[in-house]
Amino acid sequence: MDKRYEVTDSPLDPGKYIAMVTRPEAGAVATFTGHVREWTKGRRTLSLAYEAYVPMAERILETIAEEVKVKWPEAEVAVGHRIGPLAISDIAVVVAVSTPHRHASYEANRFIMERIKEDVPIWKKEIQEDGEWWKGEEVQ
Amino acid sequence: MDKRYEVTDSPLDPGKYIAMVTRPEAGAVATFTGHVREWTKGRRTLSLAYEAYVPMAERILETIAEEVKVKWPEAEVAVGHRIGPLAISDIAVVVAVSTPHRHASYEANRFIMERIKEDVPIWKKEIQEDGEWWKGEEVQ
Amino acid sequence: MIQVLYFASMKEASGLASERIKWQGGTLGEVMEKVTDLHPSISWDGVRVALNEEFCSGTQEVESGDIVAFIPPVSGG
Amino acid sequence: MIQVLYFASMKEASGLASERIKWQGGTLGEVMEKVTDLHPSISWDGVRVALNEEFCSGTQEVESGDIVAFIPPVSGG
Repeated sequence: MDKRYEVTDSPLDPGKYIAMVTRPEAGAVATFTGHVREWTKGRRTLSLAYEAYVPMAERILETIAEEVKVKWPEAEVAVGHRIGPLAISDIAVVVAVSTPHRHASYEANRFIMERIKEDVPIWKKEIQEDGEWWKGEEVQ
Repeated sequence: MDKRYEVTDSPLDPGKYIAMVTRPEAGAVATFTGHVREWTKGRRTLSLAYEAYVPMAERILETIAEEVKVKWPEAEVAVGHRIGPLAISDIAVVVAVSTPHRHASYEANRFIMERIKEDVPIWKKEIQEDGEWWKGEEVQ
Repeated sequence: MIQVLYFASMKEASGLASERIKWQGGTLGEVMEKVTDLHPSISWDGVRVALNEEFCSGTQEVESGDIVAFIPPVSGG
Repeated sequence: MIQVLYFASMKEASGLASERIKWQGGTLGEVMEKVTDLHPSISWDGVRVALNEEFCSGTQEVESGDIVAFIPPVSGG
């Protein structure tokens, strides 16, 4: 069976995560995919690499899904985050949320993305034309 | 080339629409899929059928994408709506929006879904245990 | 001649997906009157009208060759 | 013995992904002091600490066999 909260070095297929949350009660699935962006504030990214503390990251993703269940009891969640080297436009993260009606699916999805960026032990290294940085310690 | 604003009687593949809006400037893609829900307020749906005024529906989807461009100039949009008979959990609509950063992708996606429900000439017939109705004229 | 299109509940009420109607000129409102004569069981509740694939008001002039579509409340998405 | 894990910039600063450290007992804060002795170039700016895969405060007691992970500011998503 596929893992609902997964950190993987394989390419991410959004359809797989949508399928994991699809069920007869769910009329709505909001899916977010985060992609490697080439240009950020005039700086060109050549590629990225993500690193994770994998077991803790998967455990915290599951904790976030439990938080979602408290706020939106009818939501089902699946999250995948890729690690290792990524090229421009590759999918780094996919978050799929199903709910009976659509508004909650968007809201729960946004909540999950905020929480991932706060607490999930995953780190992004930007490989740019003039060097490499772990995000958060870029040269200003 | 795939159509960006499409009404089709073929099954919808979300990945196709995500791919159509993926580009180097886009770090975020919000995708909404609307699925056939089995239970609505205690009533059971057996299946659905959608009908459309296809050329006008595709034209209005394009108009909505132009509205999005006014509000979110950096957004790219792809929309597919399925017509004909659909089974429980089938995807009826897929809306994919890419933007440089994620907040705009969610917001533009919600806007498009609202606009589809207002103005796109597509009609849903619910086939339930006790009869068939075009949505909007259900027995109360 | 104009072409008139019916969808969803209106298609079922008229028994037709489309029909051609003889037309000497007049407004969309006058097309609706003509259609009511042809299909008295049609309900106009919430129905909008499109002329050549654009939503229009009833005062719009309709010419021979035009396509008039009646749009009952939509329920896509 | 405890196992200590380093990630991202801390892995580069220490030159290690993990190491085993002799441990007689004490708090997470004391683990951090020990690590500072071992790797003076490590920056603690914004670093959180996890004990056995849970975020913990520096007053938490650490026992032999525990896994301590240093979590620099995260940047997933």
